[in-house]
Amino acid sequence: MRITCPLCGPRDRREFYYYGAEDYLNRPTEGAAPEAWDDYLHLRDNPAGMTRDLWYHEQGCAAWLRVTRNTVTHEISETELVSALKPGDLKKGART
Amino acid sequence: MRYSGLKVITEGLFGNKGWKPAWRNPAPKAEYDAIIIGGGGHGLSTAYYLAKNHGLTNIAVLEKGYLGSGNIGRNTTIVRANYFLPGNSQFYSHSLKLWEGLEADLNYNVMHSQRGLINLFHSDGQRDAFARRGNAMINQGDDAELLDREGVRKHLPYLDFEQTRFPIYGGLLHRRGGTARHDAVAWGYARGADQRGVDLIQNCEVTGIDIENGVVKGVQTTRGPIRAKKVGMIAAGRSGQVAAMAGMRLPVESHILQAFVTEGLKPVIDHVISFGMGHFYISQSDKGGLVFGGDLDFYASYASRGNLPMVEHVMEAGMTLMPMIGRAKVLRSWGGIMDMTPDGSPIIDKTHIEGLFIDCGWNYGGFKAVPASGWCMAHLMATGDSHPVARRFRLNRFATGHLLDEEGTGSQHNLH
Amino acid sequence: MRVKGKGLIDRATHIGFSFDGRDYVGHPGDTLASALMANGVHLLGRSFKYHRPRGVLTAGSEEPNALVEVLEGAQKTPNTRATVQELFQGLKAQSQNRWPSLKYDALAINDVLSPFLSAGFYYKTFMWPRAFWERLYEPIIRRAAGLGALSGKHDESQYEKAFAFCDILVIGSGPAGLIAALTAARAGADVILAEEDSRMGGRLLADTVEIDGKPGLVWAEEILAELHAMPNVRLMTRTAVTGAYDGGTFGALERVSLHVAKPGDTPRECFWRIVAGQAILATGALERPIGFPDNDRPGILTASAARAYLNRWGATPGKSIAIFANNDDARRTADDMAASGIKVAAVIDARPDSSALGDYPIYRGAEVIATHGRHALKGITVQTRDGSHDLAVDCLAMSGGWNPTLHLTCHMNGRPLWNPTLQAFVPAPNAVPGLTPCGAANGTFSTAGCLTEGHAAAAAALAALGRTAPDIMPPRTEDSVYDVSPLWVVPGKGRAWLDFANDVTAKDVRLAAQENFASVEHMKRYTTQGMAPDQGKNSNVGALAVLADATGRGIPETGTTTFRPPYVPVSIAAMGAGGRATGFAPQRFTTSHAASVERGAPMIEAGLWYRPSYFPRPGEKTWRQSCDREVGYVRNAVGVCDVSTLGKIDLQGADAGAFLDLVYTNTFSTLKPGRVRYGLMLREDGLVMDDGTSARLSATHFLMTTTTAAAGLVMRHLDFVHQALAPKMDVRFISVTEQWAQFAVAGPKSRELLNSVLDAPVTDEAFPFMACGEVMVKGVNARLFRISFSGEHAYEIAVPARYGNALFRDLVARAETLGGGAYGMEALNVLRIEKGLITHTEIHGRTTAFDIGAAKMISAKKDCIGKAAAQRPGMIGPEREQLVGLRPIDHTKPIGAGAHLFNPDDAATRANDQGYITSVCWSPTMDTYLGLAFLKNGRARLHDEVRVVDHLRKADVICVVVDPVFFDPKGDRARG
Amino acid sequence: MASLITTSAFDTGLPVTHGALTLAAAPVTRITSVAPFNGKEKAVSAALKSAHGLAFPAPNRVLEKGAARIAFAGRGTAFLIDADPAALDGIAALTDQSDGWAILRLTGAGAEDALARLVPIDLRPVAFPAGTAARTALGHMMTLILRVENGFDILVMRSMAHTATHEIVTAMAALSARAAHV
Repeated sequence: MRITCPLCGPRDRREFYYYGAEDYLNRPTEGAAPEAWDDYLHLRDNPAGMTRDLWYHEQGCAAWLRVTRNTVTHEISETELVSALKPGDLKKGART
Repeated sequence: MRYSGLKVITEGLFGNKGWKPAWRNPAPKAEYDAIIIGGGGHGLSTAYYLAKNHGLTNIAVLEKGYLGSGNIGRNTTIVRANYFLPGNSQFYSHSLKLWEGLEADLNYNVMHSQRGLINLFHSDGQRDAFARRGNAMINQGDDAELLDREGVRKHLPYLDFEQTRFPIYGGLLHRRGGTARHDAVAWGYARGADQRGVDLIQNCEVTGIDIENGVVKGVQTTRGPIRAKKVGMIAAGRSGQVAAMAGMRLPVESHILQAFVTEGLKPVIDHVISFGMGHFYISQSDKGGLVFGGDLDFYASYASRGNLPMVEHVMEAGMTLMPMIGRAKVLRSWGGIMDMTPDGSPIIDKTHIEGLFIDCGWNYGGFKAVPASGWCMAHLMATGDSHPVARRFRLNRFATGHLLDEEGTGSQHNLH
Repeated sequence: MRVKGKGLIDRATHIGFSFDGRDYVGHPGDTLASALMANGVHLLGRSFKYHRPRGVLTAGSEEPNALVEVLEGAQKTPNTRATVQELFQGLKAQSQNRWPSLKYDALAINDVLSPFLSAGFYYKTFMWPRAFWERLYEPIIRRAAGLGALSGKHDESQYEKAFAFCDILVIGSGPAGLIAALTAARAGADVILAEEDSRMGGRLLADTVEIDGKPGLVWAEEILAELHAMPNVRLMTRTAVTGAYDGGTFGALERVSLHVAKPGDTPRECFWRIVAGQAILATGALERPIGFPDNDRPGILTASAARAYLNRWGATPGKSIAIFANNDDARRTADDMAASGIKVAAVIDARPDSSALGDYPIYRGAEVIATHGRHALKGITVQTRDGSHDLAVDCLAMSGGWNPTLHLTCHMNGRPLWNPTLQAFVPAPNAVPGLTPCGAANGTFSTAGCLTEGHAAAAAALAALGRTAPDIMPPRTEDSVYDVSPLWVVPGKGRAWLDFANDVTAKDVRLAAQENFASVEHMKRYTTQGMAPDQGKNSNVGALAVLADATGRGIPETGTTTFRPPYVPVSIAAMGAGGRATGFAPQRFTTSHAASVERGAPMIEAGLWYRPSYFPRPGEKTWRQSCDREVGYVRNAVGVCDVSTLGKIDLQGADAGAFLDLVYTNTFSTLKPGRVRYGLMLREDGLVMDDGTSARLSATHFLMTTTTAAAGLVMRHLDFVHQALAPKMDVRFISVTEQWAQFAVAGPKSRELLNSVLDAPVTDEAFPFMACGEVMVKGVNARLFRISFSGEHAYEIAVPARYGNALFRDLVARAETLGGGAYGMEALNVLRIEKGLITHTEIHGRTTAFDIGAAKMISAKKDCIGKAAAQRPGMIGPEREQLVGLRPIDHTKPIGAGAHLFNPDDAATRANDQGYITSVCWSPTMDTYLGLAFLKNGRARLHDEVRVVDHLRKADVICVVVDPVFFDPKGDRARG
Repeated sequence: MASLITTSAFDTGLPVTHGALTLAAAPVTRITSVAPFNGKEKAVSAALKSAHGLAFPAPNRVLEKGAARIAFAGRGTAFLIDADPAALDGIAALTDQSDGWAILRLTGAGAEDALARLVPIDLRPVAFPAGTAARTALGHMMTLILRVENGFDILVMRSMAHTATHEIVTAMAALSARAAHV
């Protein structure tokens, strides 16, 4: 599997660390209801098909990436720098 | 038809013409008392114990492919009861006891073999952690022995004790740990359930779950609608899709776990060996193949296949631990879909929908749990109450913080 | 026997080798199989289950029968295909899975007992009495099973792995592969041509085909010469592409020196990871056997193999040959044999309208219904419309048609498609993105078709890469139509083998269907068909056809099992190259490593690092004596310890303080420059991630320390928090763990020692507890931190790593003059336990701030990572196990980490479990054993007694629950 | 006042030669990581230009002027090599890394083939020409690789200098032995 880092270019999967679904970008604000934290930390759509998830170019440039990817075929259609995402790019919620 | 050595001989004398089908191919009925979604190990054992323990025989197992086509048919076959957190200990202990009587119960040789499992450790700190585990196992009534380096050498003289990257300090020996023939477990339960009247319906995919006013009414399938008052979702790696039909989001992410088998070899490894430092475990099957595996590929996937970085990591771990396997050749690799939870422990619980139950989240430890999972899920579906040994496997424990995290790696699904 | 003038072997050179202890001679170019055949050796192995005598079936890596052990000692390699192993001087090979000898094998008795050993028989028996399974039945089964044997010795040969990159990977070098490689190369693409065989050419090496009026091989050599001269082409022989993976990545196994007598430092094998923009599958096809009674005797082989042995190696498969086929290969084989002077006793063509025509007996619409001979074929019985005829032959070549070698197209879950004309599966379109099958691998079996498709595949691959294919005139060559009529198993009595390697017969497959193992996957698993070393390459389609017949379904409805990587078996050593011994993970050394080793310190692994366990002195017999002495240094004089392995992260920027407030539970933005603060870090799930001190070097500059174990994890976490949760914060951070060598100088004389090396001495007033600042050590810029992990007056001093070695030696030497010296991990551990300081032994991933008594460290005034989740009901409260200290009532009674806690009168069972011990030590300072433990509701149980039970080490001790800070609870010594 | 002596990150025994390839310690004395603060990227580039004739490098680039080099070293970070970073004070986070990284120099025809045993990116001149740098892996280690004349500079963490040297030398030796058979 190869992932195209927006900075470094196409690289072997072995350079990357996988975290999980993009839900981790939608951190609830302080004081949010416990259900919001359950959603954030635990509950997942876990789709068989297109998903967006978070990878870290650990043995590369140390950028966190959001990867649009098919969990059935492993086809990767987009990679973006997490730091460059605008609030409107996020699935839901906001961040500080 | 009862199986026995005598039967094998008499059938052999008459051309093996008399063997009957191991199970029927029934057409789905319009209604059952209970439906199990998923004809894997856990679904089949649930059906078996619903029939055997609770007398519920008007039930169907709906399988979208063939029986045992999920992880029960592709795993490294390890059976053990070496957990240390209360909640896990009693459950896996119960499961191991069921394994020990499984052949007699099912009249099917699942080749459960208590070859002994050795978990290696490589530092004083790891030894202490394994001591905690071993003591917990004995507190539970199971067996454990702490081996020092020489003790390990006595059992596993072929390990590289001199040059390996993480020197072997010792190991935790679990003599009652071992392996079983994975497919046979599915077939044994399937045959047992079928004999008790359970309808095993293959090539029947559930496409919808019918719910009215918070109460389950039945399912839609590729072979038509089927009504039922109780429905159990036991779909392992596919649990997310099944639960979504009921509008549920689960604390589960599905991941690939690869495993490997070599060409057949004369007996060389007698135990099950687990090398935690290298995320590597190995045993030798009765056919002679070395069966081994490692960690997840680590990315969410339903592809049932993995990639090379983890393949190489597993092989490298094998080479640092036991370079005598270098000339063994890998014949086949495969990947299973693991339903990973945020604490690495499973879920056997009711849902917020009346009559709808769920059994999932087996991470990559589901094989050894097959008997107790079925036993406890059957208990839950039949009585409405959690079985005492599965009481902590609650769906809401992540929300409440009552975690069962044996690895201590936290809420990241792929780290368990 | 060799045929004069035939073959691609160098007859002038003789190579001596042995098989089962007997010496033979072959030639360069030979495989073990071809050389043995030329020497008249036809019995090469025994089958897996029934121990039937077997010879070669094929001439390639798909060989199911001729598996042997080669080499000796630690090099011994079981299950080697004699059909692949190249001959070299002194090669020693022996047969396997037989006892006492290949000819007389005791377990051949299984063949007689076969009625009782039918498919799946073992699931139905061996159940009584229960204890006999492990003690009797299973050991017997295990001994009988398996094929070859490993040596049991460490494999210390050289292996390697490598990466390669190209525009176009061409897999296979037959006509289709060669023309594809040429097309791609002439277009300027970067090309790798990978060939499993030792020589390029594919079937052109084995078949008599003319291309452009030349012998096929001459045509191939011309193309290879051109490719060889091009800088953009890499030709890789002996390289089998083993797997197709995501993103155009392919695995490939190169046999680098398995054909060499004395490889020296040369790797035996290399496992390649080839990344290709596009790939072309030109792997050809594999010929199918036909199922008929006793079709497995030595001397029965595929027709294509018979031609290969004859044409490529000049070896005669027999003196009198019969050919049994359902396609035109019968004629081709008969013609080649007859032309070489081998007697063609019969061509038995199952097709009534066969076109076979030649100067030999031809039986049309006929079938072989029996074979004779045990260790070698002696004759066959042929059923024709006129009745049955016995023929005396010593070789039978069979062809049941061809299966495209499409395995790689299945590796990404592609399902092949049934082609009824070919009676074979062909690759599904786009089964692997970027992989284009062509030629025989795509079901195109004529040479002309292969050339046309090979060119077209290259053109398509080039187009996908934005390049244009050059025009290449398609060479003139044979363009016959492939005519095959289905024949899977000849009906009748007797056992017809489908899977030779696993001894699966047509009867077994029918029995599976009878018992309702009717799904193809059930049949496979029940009979073990397709699970042998050839992975069903020779048997899958035949078995599927028998199952389809038995269940009344068509072949496409019956389905197919999946081919998974690797295409050919790959040694663990090759894929695990570099992992052996210390190669498995990098070794990290501190700057004081050499000095510690010189002092005799046992170096122990701490993650990837090595750290000194203790520094033995003459006369000390146990580690405890050394440890106690080193603890004494720190408590009474001064000790020196390398703490460089702790993670150090340099944070700068206007928002650095605010950023630390977000990642730590407590507040850092209020910390004054020149001061240090202890910080607790949570994971977002509320459990403790790590702890450590952070120093404020200036208003906008912090230095964070992490534990050794968590350094990488914390860095990743900080990157996530910054990039994902707080991207606008103006903070930059980078690891400086390796930049600074850092030493703890601890003990009442620590200031005295330090001032002896500092250019300007420090005072307690200017440098109080938890101060930090820059100092000079002998003209070198250094950083000084007044922090303590021992509870003593202590400092940590950091210098650029190049000075670490010198400073460590200097500090230790000076400490020794003050009655102190170096201390290692054991003493460090005792010192921290005496003070109740935690490490990852306590914060093991299941511990909350509440558990360690640090709930108040979670600031109420601000948000932080993990704050919300830490408030969940299950994370706090009396049900949780809390950190306490334990002292045995009898201070000499050792307690062990990992022991569990119970109320004194309770039985040691899970239901009564009250907690467990994490860390223990003998405290020389307090003259007692001490333990840190987690005890249910522990903080409310100080002064209670608990029973400490360690079943594993047979200890049962009563302890008193105390505060975890055993020594100097007020902390006066560190502050003083 | 006695001064502290310095110790190399490498074992003794370098340089090592196998066939056409030589592995040596690179003659580098100073490395500073440069990470421009928010909004200061242009200012940093301008300061580098006036001080050293360099600029802040784009990803995968290394710039060179005289003895000074500046290489992409990760997201928002560059390594300034053998040059004084003083001109960047206040506009970038500057961190001395001179002792944190050990630098090996591999030179000679076929250097790419040796690194192909360890590095998962294409280092052949066609893909990795002069002026190119990459943060990637060397075996299981993090590395920064810079193209230099006739070879590569390979930066590894100081503590892993021994492993890095050993692994590269092993690859060199295997290549050289292979030449005898292939």
